[in-house]
Amino acid sequence: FGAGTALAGHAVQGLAEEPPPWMKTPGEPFTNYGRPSPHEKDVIRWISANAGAPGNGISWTPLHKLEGIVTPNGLHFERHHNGVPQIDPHRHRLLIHGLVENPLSFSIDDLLRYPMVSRLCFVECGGNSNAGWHEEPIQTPVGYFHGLASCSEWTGVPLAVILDEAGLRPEARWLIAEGADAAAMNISIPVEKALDDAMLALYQNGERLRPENGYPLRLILPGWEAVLSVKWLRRLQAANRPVMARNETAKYTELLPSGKARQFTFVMDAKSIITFPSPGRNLSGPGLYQISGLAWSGRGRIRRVEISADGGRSWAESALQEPVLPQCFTRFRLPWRWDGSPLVLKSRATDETGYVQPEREVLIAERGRHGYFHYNAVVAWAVAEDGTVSHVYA
Amino acid sequence: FGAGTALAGHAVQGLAEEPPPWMKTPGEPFTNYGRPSPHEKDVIRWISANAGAPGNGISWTPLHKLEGIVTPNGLHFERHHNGVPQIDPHRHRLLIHGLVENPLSFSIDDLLRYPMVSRLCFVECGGNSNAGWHEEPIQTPVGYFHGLASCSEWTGVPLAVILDEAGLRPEARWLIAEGADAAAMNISIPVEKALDDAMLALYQNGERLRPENGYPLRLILPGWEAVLSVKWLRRLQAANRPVMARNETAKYTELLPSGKARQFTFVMDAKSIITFPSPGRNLSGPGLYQISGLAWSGRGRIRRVEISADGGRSWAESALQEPVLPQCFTRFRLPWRWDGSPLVLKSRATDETGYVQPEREVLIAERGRHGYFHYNAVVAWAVAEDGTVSHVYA
Amino acid sequence: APEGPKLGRPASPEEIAAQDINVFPDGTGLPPGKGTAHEGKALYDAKCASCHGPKGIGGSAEELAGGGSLTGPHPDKNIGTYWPYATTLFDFVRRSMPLDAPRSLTDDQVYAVTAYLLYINGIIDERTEMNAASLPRVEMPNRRGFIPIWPGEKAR
Amino acid sequence: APEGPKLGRPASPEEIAAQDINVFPDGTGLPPGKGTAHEGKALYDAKCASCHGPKGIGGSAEELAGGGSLTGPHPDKNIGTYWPYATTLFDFVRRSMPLDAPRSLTDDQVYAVTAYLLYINGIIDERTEMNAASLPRVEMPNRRGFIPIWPGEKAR
Ligand code: HEC
Ligand code: HEC
Ligand SMILES: [Ca+2]
Ligand SMILES: [Ca+2]
Ligand SMILES: [Ca+2]
Ligand SMILES: [Ca+2]
Ligand SMILES: [Ca+2]
Ligand SMILES: [Ca+2]
Ligand SMILES: [Co+2]
Ligand SMILES: [Co+2]
Repeated sequence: FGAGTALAGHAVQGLAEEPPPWMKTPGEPFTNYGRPSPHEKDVIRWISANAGAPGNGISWTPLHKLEGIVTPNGLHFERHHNGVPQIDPHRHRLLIHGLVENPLSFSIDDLLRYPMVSRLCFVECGGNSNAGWHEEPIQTPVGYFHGLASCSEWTGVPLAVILDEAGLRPEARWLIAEGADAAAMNISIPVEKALDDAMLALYQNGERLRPENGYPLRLILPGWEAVLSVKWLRRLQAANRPVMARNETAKYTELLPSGKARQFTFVMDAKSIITFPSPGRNLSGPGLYQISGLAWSGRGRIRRVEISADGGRSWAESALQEPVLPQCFTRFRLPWRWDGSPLVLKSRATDETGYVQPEREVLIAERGRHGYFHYNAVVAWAVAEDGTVSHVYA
Repeated sequence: FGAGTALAGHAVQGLAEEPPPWMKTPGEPFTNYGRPSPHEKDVIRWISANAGAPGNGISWTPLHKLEGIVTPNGLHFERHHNGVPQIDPHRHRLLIHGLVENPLSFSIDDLLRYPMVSRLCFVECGGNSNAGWHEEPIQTPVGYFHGLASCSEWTGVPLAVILDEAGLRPEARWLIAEGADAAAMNISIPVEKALDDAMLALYQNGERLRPENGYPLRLILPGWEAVLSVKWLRRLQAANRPVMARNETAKYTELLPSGKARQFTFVMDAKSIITFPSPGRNLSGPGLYQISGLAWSGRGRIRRVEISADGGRSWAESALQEPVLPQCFTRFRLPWRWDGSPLVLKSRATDETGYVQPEREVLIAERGRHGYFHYNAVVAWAVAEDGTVSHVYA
Repeated sequence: APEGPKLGRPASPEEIAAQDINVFPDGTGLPPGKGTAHEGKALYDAKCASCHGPKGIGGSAEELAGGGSLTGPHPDKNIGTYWPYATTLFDFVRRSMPLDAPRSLTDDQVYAVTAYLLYINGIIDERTEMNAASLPRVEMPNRRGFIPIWPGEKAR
Repeated sequence: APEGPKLGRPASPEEIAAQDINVFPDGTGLPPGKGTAHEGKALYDAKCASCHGPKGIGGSAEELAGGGSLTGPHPDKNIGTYWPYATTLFDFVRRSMPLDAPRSLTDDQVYAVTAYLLYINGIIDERTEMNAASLPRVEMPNRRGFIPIWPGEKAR
């Protein structure tokens, strides 16, 4: 043995050496903080930053390389306006002022003593998937198309607890949040959300927040566009009106064909994407496969994800991996036998409010092609006879 | 402002500088794979390895530094017999043989194409918490006492799928699993478990397994002592009897006072630990606190975690953080006002089978003090008048 | 909400004033100071043009002028065509720009460069002074260009 | 179980034989070969004593001899007092030892050092040959020392 017969799709069959070298010599020692295998070195956030400003841009979660629903912290997508601040947590404060009875300042040590809750939920940039608006379908791995979305277990203090302590005045309708980064990013948040499920997050997947995800403190507004989940949170001003910051006027508003723009579009609508098969993750010949993908909705739980292998004429219901949680990535899977003929795969999510992910034509008929943000249309993958997968508008 | 009045427990009140330095200069650039803040450099696995053999030992998850239920991959506990093998996934194979119709060999690429499932579950070493058997209560942070347990979202192929393909013979009662490490660790697994919920895990918290957690392939046997969740899995021999390997005879058996030992003790019984307050995480004066901790059971879901602040005379029911999943860490929390008097805190878990975590005297009456493995008694923390927390037997 | 341990330290008016840099459309939050486009031009050329290009066009960072239309096949969103409030410019530039040295401008400089940006967008003339009183009164071309989705969305 | 794509490649008997190093209590899996404690001693002193100490006692790694009792305040679990099967010794040493060079011993060497470990535990004498036939027949002192919990546990 040692070299086997080459079967379809499997070049190397036998083992070159028995026992393999790593069974004959002691392995590597323990580590205080582990890292991925060097063989997984292409499982990275793909960085797209401004040439003139290295801290301005985005990096994408490689959704096409991942399984399950949790995004490991090292791969959570990034959006920075001016880099990742290196904050000393002992010198960081959260100030609450404006329309409150008691303007207050909190240290991180203070907040760590408050009652906490945990929840698994997605964080998605309002600009995620925006290549979908392009006239030509972008050809890129899923993560570099839809990977401005990640999902973690966040733990922190319900914002309502702190607002109670400060004594929000009845006239207060908005909270203007501000980050302690070099962009001092500010944005206005309705008090309804702040009092509902907003969280002052301190932990991400068990450990303290990562620097690029807001260490030592960030807002989490489950289901809402991520620009509102302000990182490096330092200040909340209660006000009776929004501040009309750059990122809620010039950005994160959607221009319609009429020339008017939608403003205060907060909720991320239901979306689904097939991560396997997908561009770059081709089929290796006819046979049985498991279609796998992710769905999520800012409005609540995913109720159903349907899959079509005929470009949308017929649909089959996929299995949703338990637990199915509100405002959380939901992994869907479906066994599927490919007969080798060319076809078009689609997935379509329905959430618990009954909202159904729209076809692209429908979304574009409603919004035009220049909204830039909040693209959530059904995505279509064409499978060619040789198993190659490409993105199509179909 | 700048220097504030010192309040109890909070030395630095104001900010030394406004705006802080990290708001005046661009932050750090994007990274392909992120890391924790340098300010969290003491949130590490604590290594306890054999002086003469650096790859033989354990490293602990710092449960006292974490919140929520997910263990980040970098902090998953380690137990290695002879180090972490550096396996080339393209040269790794899984062989199934013995009492099967079709002995088969699978590459990792093969397995990646199989139907997968995901589940959040704990992995706990059978020797976790064994300092509880000591005559004197160990004084150490929780993670270095109970941190041979971690919890992740594992994704992989149900072992039953592969066993179906190989055609398990009716006489097959056990599967002897073997790892591709330098210890070639082998152990016998009942087919009942193999066919029930055993998983050939390929992904851990979204990304491929970490080297120290079995990359590229490990078994996950939810709820069973972790030595059975064989890492770097390379071989499964179906047999009609256990192989009686060193790790199921000389180790992972519990010596009783009679001189006889319990053998094939697989299930990890219900356990709970209060992570705050806990040794090293003291109270900073009388006032309101949130007690927080972790509970889990190898038999299913946690049904209830009760907390006593009077050494076990009276108990209050804590809130369990949703989702409460079977064989999974469950975070419990309880608001608690400390009046400043010395007392003893305990937590007690009950699982969905009705099993109640025993008091230490009861466990020791049943097992003696030399079982070494499967220690799961109620843990008691004494809070002193100055807020210092220590481990006591009470 | 559950009860908290109430550890918040009262924040003094001075402490708040030192941190509060939010500027609202009605001018709330604008500091004393003033500046004209004429004054702002030199500053812009020295501290902004390297990224945003001369007169706000043709740099590596976003265009800050150039006109254009919000309809048709290639809508042009910029300060002149899209931004609804002049106060946002002051708010944003003071907190975030120049990107390589945020918070380095004096309030007078921010007024001046804000005036310059309004000027190159054809909204004010070169000599009009921008200050806490005049800036909120600048009527931006796209002031009425936004359809409120919230709180309508809330109701869904 | 759900259906899989059936990608498993048939494994040949030779391939299996090359990998299968499991040794069962009845001797299944033991290779040809032989050795005595007398032969094993030199090998032990050269390759094992550095970690396990001379005669299995007093090294940095686990004690491999020493006797003692399984009851009382300080029970002593070791090969002689605790291990139920002699085959386990062969299985373990062949796959895992010496720790710094696993899989480096020949099968004869494993038989010899296994014999030596049995010898220093007072179980066999120095000249008794260990081979595929004799090793499974060695009666370990603690052979009857285990109470099966499984499958009783299953029923709970
Ligand atoms: C080193 C490069 C650099 C310099 C210097 C710079 N900017 Fe910017 N500017 C940027 C980048 C990059 C952005 C986009 C920021 C983002 O993504 O949040 C930006 C955004 C802006 C915007 C918002 C544009 C929009 O349409 O949203 C304005 C206004 C602006 N800059 C004004 C200025 C002014 C005024 C100065 C000088 C005082 C300046 N900039 C200096 C790089 C620079
Ligand atoms: C470099 C150090 C080292 C050398 C050399 C070494 N060992 Fe070991 N041995 C260990 C360690 C460490 C363990 C514990 C392994 C574990 O935790 O799984 C061990 C365990 C054992 C055990 C199991 C003990 C028990 O009670 O479970 C046996 C038997 C053994 N060794 C035999 C040998 C033999 C025979 C040799 C030489 C051929 C040898 N060892 C050489 C370090 C060594
Ligand atoms: Ca928006
Ligand atoms: Ca056991
Ligand atoms: Ca103000
Ligand atoms: Ca333009
Ligand atoms: Ca065999
Ligand atoms: Ca001894
Ligand atoms: Co305080
Ligand atoms: Co194959």
